[in-house]
Amino acid sequence: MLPLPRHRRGRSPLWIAFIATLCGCAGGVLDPQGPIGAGNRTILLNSLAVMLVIVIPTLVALLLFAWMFRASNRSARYDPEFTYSGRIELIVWSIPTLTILFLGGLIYYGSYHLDPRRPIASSQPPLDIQVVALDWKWLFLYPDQGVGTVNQLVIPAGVPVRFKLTSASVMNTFFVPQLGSMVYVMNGMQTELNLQADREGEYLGLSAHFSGDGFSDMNFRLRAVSADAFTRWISSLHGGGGVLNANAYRDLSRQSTNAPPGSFGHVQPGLFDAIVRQTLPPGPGPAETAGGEPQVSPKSEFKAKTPSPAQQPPPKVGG
Amino acid sequence: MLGKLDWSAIPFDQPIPLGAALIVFLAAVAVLIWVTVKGYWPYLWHEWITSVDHKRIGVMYIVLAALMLFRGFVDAVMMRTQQVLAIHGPGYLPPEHYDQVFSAHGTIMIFFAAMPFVIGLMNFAVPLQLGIRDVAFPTLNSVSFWLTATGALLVNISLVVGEFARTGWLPYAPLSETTYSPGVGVDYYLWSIQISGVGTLLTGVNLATTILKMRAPGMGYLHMPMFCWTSLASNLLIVAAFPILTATLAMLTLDRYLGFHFFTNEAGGNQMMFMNLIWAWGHPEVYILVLPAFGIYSEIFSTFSSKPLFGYRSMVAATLFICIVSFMVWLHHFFTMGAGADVNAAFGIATSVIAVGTGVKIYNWLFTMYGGRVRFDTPMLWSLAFVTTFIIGGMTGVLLAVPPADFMLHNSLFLVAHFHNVIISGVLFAGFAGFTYWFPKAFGFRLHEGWGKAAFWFTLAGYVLVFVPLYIVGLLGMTRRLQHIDMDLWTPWLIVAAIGIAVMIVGAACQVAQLIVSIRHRDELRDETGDPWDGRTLEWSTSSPPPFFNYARLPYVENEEPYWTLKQRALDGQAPAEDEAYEPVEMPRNSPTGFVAAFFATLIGFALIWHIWWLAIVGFLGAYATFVVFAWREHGDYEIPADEVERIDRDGKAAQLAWISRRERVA
Amino acid sequence: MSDITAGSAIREPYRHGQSGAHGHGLFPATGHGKGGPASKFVTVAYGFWIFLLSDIIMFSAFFASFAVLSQATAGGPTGKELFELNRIAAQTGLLLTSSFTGGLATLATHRRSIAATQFWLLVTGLLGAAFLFLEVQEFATMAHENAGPSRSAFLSAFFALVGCHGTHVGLGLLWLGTMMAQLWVKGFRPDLLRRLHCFALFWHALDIIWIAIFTLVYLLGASP
Amino acid sequence: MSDIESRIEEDLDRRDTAPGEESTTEHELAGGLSGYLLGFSLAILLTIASFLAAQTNLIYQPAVISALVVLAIAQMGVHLVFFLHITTGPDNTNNVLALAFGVLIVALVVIGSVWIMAHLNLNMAPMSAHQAEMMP
Ligand code: HEA
Ligand code: HEA
Ligand code: CUA
Ligand SMILES: [Cu+2]
Repeated sequence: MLPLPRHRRGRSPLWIAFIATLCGCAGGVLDPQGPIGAGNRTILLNSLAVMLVIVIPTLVALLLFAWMFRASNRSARYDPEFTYSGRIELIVWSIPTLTILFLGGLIYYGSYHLDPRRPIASSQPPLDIQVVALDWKWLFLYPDQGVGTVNQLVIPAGVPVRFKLTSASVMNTFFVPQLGSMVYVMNGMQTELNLQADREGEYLGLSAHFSGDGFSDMNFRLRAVSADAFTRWISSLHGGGGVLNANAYRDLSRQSTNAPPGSFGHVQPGLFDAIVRQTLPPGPGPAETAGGEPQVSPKSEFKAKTPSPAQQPPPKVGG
Repeated sequence: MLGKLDWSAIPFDQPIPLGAALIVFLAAVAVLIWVTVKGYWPYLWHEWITSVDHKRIGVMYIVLAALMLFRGFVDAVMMRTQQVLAIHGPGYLPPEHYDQVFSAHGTIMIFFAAMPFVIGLMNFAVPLQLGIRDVAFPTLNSVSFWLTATGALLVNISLVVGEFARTGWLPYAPLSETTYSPGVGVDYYLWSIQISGVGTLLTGVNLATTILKMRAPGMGYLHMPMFCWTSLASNLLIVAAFPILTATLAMLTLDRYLGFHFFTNEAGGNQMMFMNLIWAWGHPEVYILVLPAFGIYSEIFSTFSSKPLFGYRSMVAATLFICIVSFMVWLHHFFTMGAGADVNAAFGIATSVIAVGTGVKIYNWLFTMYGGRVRFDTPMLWSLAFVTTFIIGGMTGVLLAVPPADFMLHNSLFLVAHFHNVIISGVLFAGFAGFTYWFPKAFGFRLHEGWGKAAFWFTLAGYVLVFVPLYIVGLLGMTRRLQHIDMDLWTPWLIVAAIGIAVMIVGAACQVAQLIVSIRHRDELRDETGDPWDGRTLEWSTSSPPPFFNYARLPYVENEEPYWTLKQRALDGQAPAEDEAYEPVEMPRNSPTGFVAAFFATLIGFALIWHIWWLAIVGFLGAYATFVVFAWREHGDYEIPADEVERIDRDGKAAQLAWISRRERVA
Repeated sequence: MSDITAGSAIREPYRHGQSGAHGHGLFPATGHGKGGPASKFVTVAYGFWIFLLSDIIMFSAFFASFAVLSQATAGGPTGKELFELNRIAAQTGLLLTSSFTGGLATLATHRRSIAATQFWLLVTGLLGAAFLFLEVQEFATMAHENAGPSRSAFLSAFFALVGCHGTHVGLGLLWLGTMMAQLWVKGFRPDLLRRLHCFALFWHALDIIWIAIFTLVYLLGASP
Repeated sequence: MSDIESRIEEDLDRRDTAPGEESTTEHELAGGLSGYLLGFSLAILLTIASFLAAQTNLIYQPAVISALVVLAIAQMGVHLVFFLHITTGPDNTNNVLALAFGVLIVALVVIGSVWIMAHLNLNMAPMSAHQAEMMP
């Protein structure tokens, strides 16, 4: 469904580029395209390096000892009395402790500086986007622009984005691997996430938390575009039809799979808050879709990839 | 009359699950017919089903674990093949089946393969190592086993009648609430886990009491073999953690059955509380699994290095350290829920601290080999593979414990790779190692080394081939539980993983071959000595298989390696003390209580799943009656006269004593 | 550390015979020392003690849920509106007294007096039944006032927590009745003595849980 | 096992009391009828104190919770000592250790959950209507 994200190496240092090609992680979390992802990656690689410093010698010693003291090696000293050494015990407890002490610092500062709620420092004012996870698609609302999209997310590159997120049914996780941190979305609750794309490009976004049968298609495309292109895109949406009001939302919140990208030129103000505060009730689940009868056994009526017209978002596709 | 149950519950329109279920069903029927024709029922009933002998129960646990391992393995193969066949396509398992497959795989592997495997090994070996005759509560032990078997049975019934949960191995609310999962799948999950959970809890009580209160004379705490220490820690964790699981699942059950609102979207329910509680159990659970495994490895490292365990006291300390700290880290499973920096940092640090305790263990094993004479028999191979790969898995675990890193890797295949990396090397390999190690003790003959080594190498290779690619696709942003895949970036790695699973199949086949070949050639593989590995702890001092009372006289213990000491004395020319008079031995009677109680538990579970209320009541009455009958019985114990004890003991010991005196001559 | 060489002359390994299931070697059995397996009485009581602790941990999960959900009334009635402290005081009195009479039954058992034991067990059971009756009455009233467990998460947590305690009391009564019948038929057998002891532990432990319930749920819930 | 035997058994176990068993020295505070009576009266007193603390204005209202918690803990202690006979004697070590482990886990689960959930709720509560109006 998704085209391959274009691979951009940009200004990332050469060695990262090298590792990236080596194990093919271009496009993953080790190839971040924004400050949050970069911070996460640095912490990941730091921790890995620190641990490797003691893990590699441990592995070597392990195999070495096993080989050296193999029973067939008669030249090795047999010393069954060697069962305790205060000095070794000291080392054995202290080296991991010291490693963890350092790691603890990393964890502590990392947790504060990369807390998803922490605003990204920038000269640009942040763009607000509201995210609603539906069964099984993503609804994005641009409160200041008054537009909304389904399964596609367009943001201006270089501008921090402040997401407010919720779910209209079960738990999901909003995740754009190349931009960094993910966060849970839950009905009746509102989480917060700050991300930024440094460069223009097209990135994969997905739900990282299993949410039911349509989960595998709960992907979306995130396009980071220039500020101009973003403005143009918004106005192109304004021109288009689809209005998202409570009624349209109710249709949208029914279960459907593999929903194509769509958009709404006008979104009723306050929709997001109504969802969070449950004034708009949570998604109905399969009860309605399956004719109200509780299923006892899974039936094959699940039609992958052919949502009925009623369940599709309005077909207007912008940009 | 039959609640929700009718013909539509049986998936006639779906050939794959129905076919699979049919095969399993026919195989079961075939086995039953075979047993009947051969007239084995009386033997099975008297010697196994009603047995309260901890060794027999341990063996039955392991048989159950092996069967469920097979089932879980088939699920794993289905998942790995589905994911390569479903690249840009639907594959062969539609989502509603695929979702059941991974849920069943996780559930079965954790609750019905790994748990019974370690519990079985503890059951078999702990009383022997403690130098006693049975566990504290033998009949309760049988009840525990049969309740676990009931849980496993219910999960497998869901193959044919109805469906299994489609919510993952931990049924996160609100997906698992009636609104979003109206079928019986989650109910199957709830009742099978609840029933087997009672069994597990009782095992925990039983073994913890056994270890704390019933050791051979002289065996102070610091003379207990390492496996007993880790078993103690593990059982204390069971006692402390399983009630939380029981409570949490009870809340979900109330939501589903009686319209409560613990975790629903409506009426103020709080779904975060479900995750919080389930992980307050779930994290200790993984240490429940891995701690006994650490004990097994400790025994094996010491035995096969011909050296006492290095840093015994340090190991004990590390075990208790892990036991306590494992209760302070559960939030690391939901760093990404947004509890904020304070909470994340606190739990992140607490989590990584566990690495210290684990590291100490690793280093002590390492130094156990140092200065030893390392023999590479199969158990030792599993152990070496364990340490090397577990270090990697542990390291990726610590990476996940760093919240900012977890923000990118949570629920990714990197996580899946982490936990298979620790659980397969930590628990599964320990199971295989312990199985090979204690098999001769249980049956009196060894397993075939050649097939064992083949199984080892194929399994190890397959394991690396499956899970290294999963680390990589995880870093490439692939999440878990995907039924189909549209990213070309991931394709090559998924293909490698599929090759890996093929190699693993060969490994599993070798495992089965090993068992068959060994049984066929049992006479050549016979072990008369009771001590095939030159062991050090008490279990090797009795004959193989041990008499049902284990020890004619309880041994006197004065250090951690009583049997080694005994052998050394023999070498020094001190003959084993010639006997004081034998005394009569009192042993618990066999009892069908466990089996009958489990029968009623099965009725209760099935009835509640399908809302057949009258049957549930019948089940409860039956269970109550069973316990009353048990409480009423006149004699729980019977006495074996001294001369009978003497005869059995001398028969068993003859070969062994001959062997010891042969060693004496050689020395 | 192993002492392979140390103390070899002290004792040879197979010294202790053990007769019967009583578990006494030459040393008094101490379980936590080196004396060999503890007696069955100690083992059973200790096992039950561990089981009780696990039960208390189960309650702690319900308490945690209650603490978290106590504000989630979803517009429904609050504890302040629902709880009648007089009833709770009566229930507390009944349960406390039954704990005391349970203790008297234990003392009677020590004297091996069947009649006294039966009497005090009966009193204990009746007091427990009265407690349960008041609780069921409370539940029924609440359900009648549209304040049943499906009204709000707060009420779900309340009913589950208090109901779980009530279920324990109910099962305790069933157990008690069964044991009284057995005592009637069989007299003081060692296994029954052990079970009576376990029951006493169980009953007192339920009291401890009730203390937490009436403090945290009722008194705090009803205070402003 | 006969009656006498089981008494002997009780005797022999002197160094290792079963939980709930009365202290072997009958004159100790917690033993015998007087022990139960004392425990019972203490429990009643503490219960009355709890109800008074909650229902009257004797105690500064916001601090009532701490009074109640202290009284509850005290009463649990009374039950443990006088009814369950868990004391600090050397023969009771194992029982007390088990209890300590249990209490530790209970504390971790309850305090941990409440702490975590408080943070989660704080961070995620939907904006109140008032806050929403304040938004630009
Ligand atoms: C103890 C736990 C355990 C074990 C052992 C395994 C073993 C394996 N698991 Fe498991 N797995 C889980 C626990 C476990 N798993 C859990 C909890 C989940 C999450 C579920 C969820 O998403 O909710 C999961 C999910 C999971 C996934 C889903 C990933 C996703 O979400 O996309 C996959 C995919 O490949 C997988 C693969 C495997 C494989 C290939 C093995 C193999 O290593 C299996 C190897 C098995 C053998 C080699 C045994 C063969 C031997 C015999 C049959 C004979 C035995 C005989 C004698 C002893 C005599 N696992
Ligand atoms: C037997 C099972 C087992 C074991 C032993 C472990 C061990 C560890 N696990 Fe794992 N874990 C699981 C089973 C297990 N885990 C499962 C099943 C899940 C997922 C469930 C699900 O979501 O479905 C999971 C998930 C999981 C997560 C959640 C990730 C997420 O959901 O996003 C985290 C995060 O912190 C984690 C961390 C750890 C750590 C730090 C250890 C540590 O104990 C590891 C310690 C070991 C070492 C570190 C190696 C040896 C040490 C040295 C050589 C010393 C020197 C090293 C250092 C100082 C670093 N695990
Ligand atoms: Cu770079 Cu993997
Ligand atoms: Cu964990």
